[in-house]
Amino acid sequence: MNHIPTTVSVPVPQGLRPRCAEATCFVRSNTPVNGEYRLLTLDAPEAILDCQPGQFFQLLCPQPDGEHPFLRRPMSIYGYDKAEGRLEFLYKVTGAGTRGLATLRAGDAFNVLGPLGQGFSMQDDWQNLMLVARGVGLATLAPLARMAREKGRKLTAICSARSPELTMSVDLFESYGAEVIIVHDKDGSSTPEALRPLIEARIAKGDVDAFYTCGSSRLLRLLQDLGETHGIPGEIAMEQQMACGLGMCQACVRSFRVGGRVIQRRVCREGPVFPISEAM
Amino acid sequence: MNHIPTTVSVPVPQGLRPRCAEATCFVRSNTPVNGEYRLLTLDAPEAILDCQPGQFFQLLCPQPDGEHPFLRRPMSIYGYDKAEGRLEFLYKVTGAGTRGLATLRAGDAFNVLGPLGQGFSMQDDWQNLMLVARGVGLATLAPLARMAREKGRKLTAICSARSPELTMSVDLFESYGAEVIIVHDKDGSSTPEALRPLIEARIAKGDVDAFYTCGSSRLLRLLQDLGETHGIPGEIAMEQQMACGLGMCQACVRSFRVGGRVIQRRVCREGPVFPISEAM
Amino acid sequence: MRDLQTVDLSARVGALTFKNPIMPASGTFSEDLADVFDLDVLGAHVLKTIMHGTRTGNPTPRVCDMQAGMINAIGIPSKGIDYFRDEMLPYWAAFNAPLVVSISAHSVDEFAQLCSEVSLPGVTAIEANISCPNIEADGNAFAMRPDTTHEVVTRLRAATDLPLWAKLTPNTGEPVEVARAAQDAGADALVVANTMLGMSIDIDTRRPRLGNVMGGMSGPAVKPIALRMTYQCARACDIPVIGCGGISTLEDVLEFLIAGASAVQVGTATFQSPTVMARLITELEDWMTSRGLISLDQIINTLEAPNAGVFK
Amino acid sequence: MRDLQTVDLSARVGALTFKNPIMPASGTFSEDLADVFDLDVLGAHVLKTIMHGTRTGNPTPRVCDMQAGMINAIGIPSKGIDYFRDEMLPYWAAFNAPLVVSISAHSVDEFAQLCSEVSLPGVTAIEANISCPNIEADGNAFAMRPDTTHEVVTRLRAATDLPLWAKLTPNTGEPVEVARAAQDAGADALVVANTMLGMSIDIDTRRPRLGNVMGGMSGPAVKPIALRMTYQCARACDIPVIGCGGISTLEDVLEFLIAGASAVQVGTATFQSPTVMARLITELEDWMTSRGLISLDQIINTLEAPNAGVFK
Ligand SMILES: Cc1cc2nc3c(=O)[nH]c(=O)nc-3n(C[C@H](O)[C@H](O)[C@H](O)COP(=O)(O)OP(=O)(O)OC[C@H]3O[C@@H](n4cnc5c(N)ncnc54)[C@H](O)[C@@H]3O)c2cc1C
Ligand SMILES: Cc1cc2nc3c(=O)[nH]c(=O)nc-3n(C[C@H](O)[C@H](O)[C@H](O)COP(=O)(O)OP(=O)(O)OC[C@H]3O[C@@H](n4cnc5c(N)ncnc54)[C@H](O)[C@@H]3O)c2cc1C
Ligand SMILES: Cc1cc2nc3c(=O)[nH]c(=O)nc-3n(C[C@H](O)[C@H](O)[C@H](O)COP(=O)(O)O)c2cc1C
Ligand SMILES: Cc1cc2nc3c(=O)[nH]c(=O)nc-3n(C[C@H](O)[C@H](O)[C@H](O)COP(=O)(O)O)c2cc1C
Ligand code: FES
Ligand code: FES
Repeated sequence: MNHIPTTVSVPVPQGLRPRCAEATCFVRSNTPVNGEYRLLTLDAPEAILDCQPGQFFQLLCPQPDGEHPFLRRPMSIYGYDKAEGRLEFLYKVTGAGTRGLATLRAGDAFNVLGPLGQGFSMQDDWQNLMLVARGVGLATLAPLARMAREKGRKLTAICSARSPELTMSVDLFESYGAEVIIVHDKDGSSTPEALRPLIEARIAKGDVDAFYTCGSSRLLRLLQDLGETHGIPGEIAMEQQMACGLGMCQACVRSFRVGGRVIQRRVCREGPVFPISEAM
Repeated sequence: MNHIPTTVSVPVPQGLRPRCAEATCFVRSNTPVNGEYRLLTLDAPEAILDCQPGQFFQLLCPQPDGEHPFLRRPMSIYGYDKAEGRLEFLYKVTGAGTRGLATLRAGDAFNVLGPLGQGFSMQDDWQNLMLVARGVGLATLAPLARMAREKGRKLTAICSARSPELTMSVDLFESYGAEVIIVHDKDGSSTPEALRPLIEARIAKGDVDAFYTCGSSRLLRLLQDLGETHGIPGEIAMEQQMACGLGMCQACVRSFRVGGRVIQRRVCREGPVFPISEAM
Repeated sequence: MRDLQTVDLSARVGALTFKNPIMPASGTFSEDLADVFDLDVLGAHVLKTIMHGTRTGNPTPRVCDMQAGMINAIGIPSKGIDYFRDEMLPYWAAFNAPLVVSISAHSVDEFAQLCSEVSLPGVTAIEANISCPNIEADGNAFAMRPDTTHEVVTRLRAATDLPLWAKLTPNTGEPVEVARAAQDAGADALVVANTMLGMSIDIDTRRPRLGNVMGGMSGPAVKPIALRMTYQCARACDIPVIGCGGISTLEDVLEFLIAGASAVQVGTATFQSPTVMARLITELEDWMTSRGLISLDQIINTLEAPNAGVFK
Repeated sequence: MRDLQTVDLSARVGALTFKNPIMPASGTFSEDLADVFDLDVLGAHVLKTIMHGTRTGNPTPRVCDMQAGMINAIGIPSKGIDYFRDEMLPYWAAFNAPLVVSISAHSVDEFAQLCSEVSLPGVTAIEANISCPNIEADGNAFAMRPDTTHEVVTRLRAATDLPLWAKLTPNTGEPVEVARAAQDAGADALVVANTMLGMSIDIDTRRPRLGNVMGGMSGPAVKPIALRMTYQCARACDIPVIGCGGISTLEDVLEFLIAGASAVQVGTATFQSPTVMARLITELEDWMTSRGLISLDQIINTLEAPNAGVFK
């Protein structure tokens, strides 16, 4: 693991309560969720727990045997609770960094940087929300469930997975009063072609004021199309390789279509949440 | 820590029982001995326990916080017991590698390479042995005590330290029947000037057939001088920065005076034990 | 007596004096870091290289990991000179820390013109990035050769009255000759050095890990290269050298100062720990205090090198 | 069908065929390793560079640590040509694995003479170390420039009928031009590459960590440099390239093969784990088996590089 002392306090501009900070957390638990996913629960200091759904942290991953992740790894906030001092990440083990995360054991110290980026908005006239998520995208969208409940919005969550056993977070969505629709690849219910009539039926009932999604470009295109046809706005959380996570290095740009022009924006700073209509 | 799988078995030349091998050991304990020294006790496989006093291992040190030892670190064998599967090192914490060693906790896996180099010899006519050691040199000379007892030799150990509290291994020497003489800096008894008459008195009594020493160049010069004057042979264990520890890289050479010429020898291969008369 | 004296961290780089020797490396610093600590603690502010017109930069992925470092092929996305003058300069001019503006261009003419255009009130020095390996194919930049270095620095020198720093590349085989050429052409200081050209492949997809195939290595892995060049350049030149490459700890800072650097730039380390520069300033002060040192002069260029004579 | 085929690890390097692509790097291998594993499992044996006369090598300390690598200034201690012919050659000739003899010299004449003298029965190929950064001050070696490379390789070519490999340096700013010069002068293969010049300082003593002040970096930290050069040279030349630099894992071996290497040399990794080369051979075979690959041709030079066109 890399050596980042966090005890030295550094001067912070007058009046600025750091919007984000490096902090040492301690692992409460780090448990498998299903085949490929794990849930990491941390004891985190208050200072970093003013989070918004859709924001992320940059995690300094321990080095697994024989591998040497160097850059921090971006992870969406899966859960957070300031009163309880709790911070959660749901992650899929895919490479060196996430293999390193999987080695964390209860009691280990762990350095995180955040919260970072712009979270989801929930505009006042977005009363009926529809969320369409797949795979690790659920980690990013899950905190919307609590936010919707707190703001008294109605939430429908379409959870997509390879097979029914692999859906995640269904209980979490339901515990916040969301209606959950499970679709999967085995019976073909997760294809854009199958989803379209399902969503259109809801739209027809006036049940959809806004979409939220994450990741999959097939879902993005479907929702862009439906959104344009029916005049429904929405937000998408996007991913890109990152170095700094703060906006300094310009590693994480993606292209967006804005007012007829293609422009580049930093996923870590202007995002990771963007209007569905502008995403490419 | 670096990733060195030791489970893959590699082809070994027909009939060659490896003289040295990489092996994963497990830490039994790793405890402070006095101020600066620690004793590391390992559970070690039989295959690496055909050791000779004076030989060493190359230790793959864990990375302490914020430091990155890369090369293995050479350490003399302080104790070994094939029947018990035990291997011991006595080390002084001086830099990144030894700070890494200090982080080892009971139960940790730990990769070592050895035994390496040429150990001490104890020729048949060396019946009365005198050992002069200081500081970490004691770690290297300590196993001579058992060897002397096993071979029925008489051993006098002059243990030198900054102050009487800092002498080490006295019990160990005494448990093998050695006579221990403690000298130290506080009362000036450890200077070459003070040691010379002490040793000469023993020589006069016919009590010294051979010297053993280690490290200090002041002691080396004293023993070279006494050895030459009185025709007493002896051996010294030497140190040098190493990379491979096996004889391949030629990092660890030192100069020796042999038959009027100055030649270079590899400490890891031709040594670390050399005739006192040839050392420079 | 010693107790009465306080540590003076100030660093002289030619005619300029900075309150301490720690500054960011170009491309690894922006106003966004002000969210993390008070940027006025820094010795200076060094901005991402700007070019004259607007540019997009390289295709993504733009960064990847390596053992003990990273490789980047950001390129130089730039919003151009107007944006710099109208938006960026006013923001940075509000700080007390002096502003160093990094510039680059594809041709000598464009470089000189940009240099004169950025020589504005509020700018303390100009860093000429004559070494970015991503601008031209295979890392070929002005700073690869003494002749091209001399030519471009001569023109830049004529284009500005501000202190002019030339940032060198470790990709050249002639670092000392290039450093001397920059000095002879009138550079006030050398920044040593930029990134080392490297590459990484994803064995599963068999694709390069960077959209641009090759990119510049930075971080601890390249530190010994930058330190060696700092030592070579400091010995070969009379103008000050600013060390840059893999600096992340106090020991690293001290290595570069001992080798002859007058100040240092910190890049990649900020990505691992955004507060690192602020910490290094505190740690340097504490270290000097604990050793009774009161001035950087007691550290800079103090290598004890008995055999150093065999090197140029 | 596939089940009936077995993996063929054999590696072609010009006219030579090795039973697998794994061989040691010069200077990191000797008969001493025979204590650890059966050296006949290796694709070839590559010896420490020898020079004509006897030489002591550099002052100690000759090695030091760095993050993810090491720096060495061993120099070329050599027992000379007679010792090689009388003592070493008989020992190595007894193995089945082919013998590659590395040679070096300070002048073209001496180099050519040594080359002809080592062209003995039992020697399979000659590796010309025209790149060792410790021989001449500041890393200047023949392989720093295309003209000096061309000159020395031409003379070596004339001095031997054995396959001739030229070992390049990463310290040059013109790796592709140097590679082409070696090819044009008649080299049969390129070894890419030797160590990168670096430096390290002990801040407590303020002394260089190496007796020679500077030394050559090797190990994982330099891997992206060697990989980049391997890719550049393999694209620019028709003769085979042998990758070398920081290789310690199967992934590293595959990266170099995908980038265009026909075989690889493993150096520093053997210091961390003396059995690593034997393991890599087994792991490569297992990996190919698990993916249904039967020949290295299915791996070598298979980089998918859509943007590669922009690079030389
Ligand atoms: C804003 C944001 C939020 C994310 N939230 C989550 C989450 O909640 N749960 C989760 O499992 N994953 C999430 N990801 C993806 C996660 O960052 C990657 O899976 C992770 O970085 C992979 O690292 P690795 O070392 O295990 O894999 P490797 O493939 O070895 O990574 C190599 C490099 O590529 C980068 N990289 C690889 N995949 C991605 C990716 N999809 N996005 C960005 N960089 C990538 C890594 O950071 C690393 O630098 C998120 C990504 C972003 C940008
Ligand atoms: C054959 C042999 C046996 C040894 N036995 C012991 C022992 O039993 N107990 C003990 O405490 N020490 C012993 N030493 C010394 C021990 O190897 C060093 O103290 C240790 O390598 C320091 O590593 P470090 O990273 O903590 O220190 P650092 O000073 O950070 O080491 C930097 C580099 O220098 C090398 N180095 C530093 N000091 C020495 C030294 N004295 N000899 C050789 N290399 C050195 C290190 O291996 C490393 O490569 C022995 C050395 C040798 C050669
Ligand atoms: C993401 C990134 C972007 C960079 N952009 C620039 C740049 O625009 N101009 C420049 O001169 N150097 C640039 N550099 C090089 C750094 O300024 C510095 O010279 C190099 O990274 C070595 O220092 P480090 O190891 O401390 O990062 C960049 C480096 C990184 C990592
Ligand atoms: C200790 C040491 C000695 C070396 N001696 C030689 C040498 O004599 N001749 C040579 O061509 N290369 C020599 N090299 C360079 C290696 O052959 C190799 O090119 C370099 O170390 C990069 O590979 P690696 O990272 O796998 O070690 C030496 C390297 C080391 C570490
Ligand atoms: S990751 Fe650095 S700008 Fe987004
Ligand atoms: S350490 Fe390599 S030869 Fe001794």
